[in-house]
Amino acid sequence: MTRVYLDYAATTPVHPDVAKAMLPYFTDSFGNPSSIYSYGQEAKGAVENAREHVARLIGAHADEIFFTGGGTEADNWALQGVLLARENKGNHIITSAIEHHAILETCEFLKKRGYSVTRVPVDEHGLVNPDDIKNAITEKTVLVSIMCANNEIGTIEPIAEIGKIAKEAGIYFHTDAVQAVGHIPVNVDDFGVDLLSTSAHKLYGPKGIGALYIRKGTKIATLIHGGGQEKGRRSGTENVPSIVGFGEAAAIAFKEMQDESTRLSLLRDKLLQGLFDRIERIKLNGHPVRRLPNNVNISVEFVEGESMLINLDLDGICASTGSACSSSSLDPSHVLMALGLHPVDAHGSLRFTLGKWTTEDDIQHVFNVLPKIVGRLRAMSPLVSKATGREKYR
Amino acid sequence: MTRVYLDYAATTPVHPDVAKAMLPYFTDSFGNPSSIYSYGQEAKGAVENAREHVARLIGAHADEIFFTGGGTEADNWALQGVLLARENKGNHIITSAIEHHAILETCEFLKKRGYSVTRVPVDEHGLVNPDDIKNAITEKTVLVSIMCANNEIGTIEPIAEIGKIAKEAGIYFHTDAVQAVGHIPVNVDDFGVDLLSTSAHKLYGPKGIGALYIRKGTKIATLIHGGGQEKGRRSGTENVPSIVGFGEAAAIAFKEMQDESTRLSLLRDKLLQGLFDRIERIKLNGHPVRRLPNNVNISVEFVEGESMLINLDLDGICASTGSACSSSSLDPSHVLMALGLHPVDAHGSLRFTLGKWTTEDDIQHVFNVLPKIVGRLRAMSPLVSKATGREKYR
Amino acid sequence: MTDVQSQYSTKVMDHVKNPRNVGEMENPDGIGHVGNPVCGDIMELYIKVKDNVITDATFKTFGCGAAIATSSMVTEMVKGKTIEEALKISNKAVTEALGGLPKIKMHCSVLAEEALQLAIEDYLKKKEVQNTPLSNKLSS
Amino acid sequence: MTDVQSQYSTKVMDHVKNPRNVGEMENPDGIGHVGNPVCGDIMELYIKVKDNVITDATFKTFGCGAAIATSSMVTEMVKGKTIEEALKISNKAVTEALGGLPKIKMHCSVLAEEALQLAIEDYLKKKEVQNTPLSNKLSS
Ligand SMILES: Cc1ncc(COP(=O)(O)O)c(C=O)c1O
Ligand SMILES: Cc1ncc(COP(=O)(O)O)c(C=O)c1O
Repeated sequence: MTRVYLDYAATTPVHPDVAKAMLPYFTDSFGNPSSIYSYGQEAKGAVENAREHVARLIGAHADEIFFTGGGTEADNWALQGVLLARENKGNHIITSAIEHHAILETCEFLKKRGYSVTRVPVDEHGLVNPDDIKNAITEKTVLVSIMCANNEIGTIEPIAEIGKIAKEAGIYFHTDAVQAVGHIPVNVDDFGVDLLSTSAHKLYGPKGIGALYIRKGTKIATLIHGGGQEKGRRSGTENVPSIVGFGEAAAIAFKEMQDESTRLSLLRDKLLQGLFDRIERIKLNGHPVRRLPNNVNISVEFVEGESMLINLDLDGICASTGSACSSSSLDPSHVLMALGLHPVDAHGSLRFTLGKWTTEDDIQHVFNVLPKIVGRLRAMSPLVSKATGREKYR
Repeated sequence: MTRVYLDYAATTPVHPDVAKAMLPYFTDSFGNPSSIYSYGQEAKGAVENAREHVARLIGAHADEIFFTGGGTEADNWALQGVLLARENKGNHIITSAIEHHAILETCEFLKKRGYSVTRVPVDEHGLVNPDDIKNAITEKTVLVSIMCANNEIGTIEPIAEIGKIAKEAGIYFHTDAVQAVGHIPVNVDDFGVDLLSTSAHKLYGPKGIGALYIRKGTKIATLIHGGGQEKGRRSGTENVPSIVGFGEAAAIAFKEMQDESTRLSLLRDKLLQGLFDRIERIKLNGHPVRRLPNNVNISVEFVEGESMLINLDLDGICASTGSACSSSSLDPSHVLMALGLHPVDAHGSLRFTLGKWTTEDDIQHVFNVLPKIVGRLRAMSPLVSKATGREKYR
Repeated sequence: MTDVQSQYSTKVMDHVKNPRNVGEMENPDGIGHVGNPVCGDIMELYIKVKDNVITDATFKTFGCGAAIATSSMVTEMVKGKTIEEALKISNKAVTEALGGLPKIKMHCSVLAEEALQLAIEDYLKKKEVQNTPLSNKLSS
Repeated sequence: MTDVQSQYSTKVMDHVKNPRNVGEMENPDGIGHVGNPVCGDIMELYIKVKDNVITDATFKTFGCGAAIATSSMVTEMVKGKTIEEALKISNKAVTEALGGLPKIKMHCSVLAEEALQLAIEDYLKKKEVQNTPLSNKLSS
């Protein structure tokens, strides 16, 4: 059975060229970059080269890029680090209702530590209103953190507008750009951000490596202390192969992003249109236009998401859902709930995220398979009364 | 020119079998372990398999192993996490003068945050005296952290004795076993540790992956918050290939450790003896017997370490030194200073650490090369008076 | 390093692929509704009873694979059982019959047990009403 | 992805491999000692002066590659220079002549400059003493 992977937002396969670039750094040029002999200096050169590539992709200087163990660590560092460094200035952070758990859970932790957190709401398409940010600012506010693009619904936030507001107020601005970098244009100066998180495994790089962009002069405490790597700001022996892989992935993205995003947008729209043509009573989640080029998120009425996923998997298709049943929590996706969806629709959500190796055939396979699955599951659903054909439990 | 790598304590090359085990997880079985479809579950299975291997190597249960982004993160987590979780119980931590920077700098950070830190001294061989730990315990003490084996001088600490003392006092005990695991027998129960840090790149696994062992029931706060991976205790998309690599490295170490450590001890002693036979006025640093099987650390009188390293590198030999000049700080190794070495001897230290691919020929190459280098540099050294042949500046 | 772990057992997957006894029942003797839209699992279980023996059982379920499989399995298990026997069917028995469930899915098996209990209660209540003289019905 | 960065320039490495003018000088006209054992760099610089021109310079150095290379380079640069010219040799000039040094090694180039200055001072002091009439020497 051919596998059709449509969950690129969860993680991407490593690009073959990226894997090839990484390989020598495991067994041959394996030196520790902190060592002064040539083995070590070779590794150091490769790390600095990668830093340039990552910097270029987001319009930053190489010395503003600090490698981390992933996007989650970058998010944690940004939030915990700024709030610690700005302790004397204030204790308030503003974020949104639809951030990734890496931001939300760090905020929960900070709340327990006595910090205060405002989560601004989003509209029915998942957009943050910059005015809400403006209004939430108090004299205790030290950081605004709003994601660049949402991982579930693909909505792209008005980062540049929020950047202006933060700048005027003299408040640091962080964006979680894990889903955006390499997929849509990201420029730290255009955005007006002081801090930006990114993660390699969302752009065909390896897992377990990310970076925090820190604008020169930004005050931020260290999260991981030790041997003084990354200019003393993030210690730990440099993960050379993964950093090299991240650099190569960034270089490829820099070259291919524009064409690829055009290609994907067309495929995305084709998939969406085809689903609407073939399945009744589905709804698009997220913004109709301000949306990642690869994201399709729909709610299929009367049917639970995980049961669709399992059936899709049986037909070789990998997708994702915001249903509670697919996660370890019992609540449906906080993102979908923040859009104002009825819980049943949140549980009935299905996310397809496309990528470099997605073809028209893959889309066609979804068309062949999903309508039947939905038909079977709807026949089984207690949410539609057989007698009346009408929905129940709302 | 053949390269002779004698810096295995800095980092090891990835074992070819480890690289082979990792490879499929980059491009083929690349799924996110949190996903429920088969791609994801494949990855999850591989992660759990690796967890078993790491657990077995240290005599722990798999569900007490939590993967991190390296040894440094594990150390930071252990210290920051326990002190936070035990805030109401006390604010005092006991550690030693010769810990790795990952511990020392985390302690410095904690000190700035109002915690109190006692650093017990070591004797001239680098041994911690368990009585010093006992005497340092106050009613505010919540954690003892003593490394298992030192990375510079290879001294193996009396962990089991310290474990007993900590247990009697009802205080958590952490050991940084980054240099020990896979090289000497490590067993969490024999040691009586509640927490233990390890890092894959010291035992032929990849860089950027480590683990913290947390004994069941141990109270520890989370350092990196987010999507709830690693049972909610260390978030971030699992670094599947690296975890798999760590597991494979642990499996190999479990099998080969005993034979390999015997082989290395013999080579180590041969190297040491040969150096003493060929070069005058050198001293062994660290313990003569309680010592990692692969560690040779000497001080070469009158000669600075970095200049030896560079000359060794020109002859294809990779080694290490505790001289300030090889690092970004201006102070010589805190470890060597803690032994009571004169600064000149600390600056004149040279560390050779042997490993899986070290041969008799490699040792012979050092014998051919080092005496000449030392001769040349001593001729250049202002520390020996040409007139009197005696040393100056002491 | 190549053990492939599937979240669900093959038994579970079999019931997900081919759920038994799906559908609403015409004139059931007992119906059990459980779950609610917020937590994402809703089950309806229908039984037909003759001479104290459950002769047929069907279900409708909105929920994950585990919810579907446990619904399907419980309807299979219950058929041919007396009311007393059926009341003894525990969630443990259902999951065991399915070859186990992932830990985080155990709550689904509770739902199936509950749905069955409620369907039987519903049946018993209806029967009681039927068997009660008209005078009693009016006074109660 | 394959740029190999070496910590030291080829010029530096050349001087490390083949340091020029190594050794103690017999009857030098000036000696400069700098550094101390704690920070790990110690230099001695010897000069010979004739008619206000430095005719020879040698050094002994305990220190890293950068310390050795700057010592070696400064002895090369100083030969044939007048005292006044020699005093103008800055650490910047020395590092530039070496094709640059890593940032964390810049302090080594300062040591070389200092050693040279001290050697010249030593020479000037000795010369002054020589040129001073005996009566002055006794009274000072
Ligand atoms: C928006 C967003 N932020 C943060 C993360 C966390 O990144 P990582 O998986 O590298 O820890 C992810 C993905 O998991 C994400 O989609
Ligand atoms: C004793 C010790 N602790 C901690 C570390 C840090 O581990 P890592 O390099 O994986 O961050 C090292 C090595 O660098 C070490 O030798």
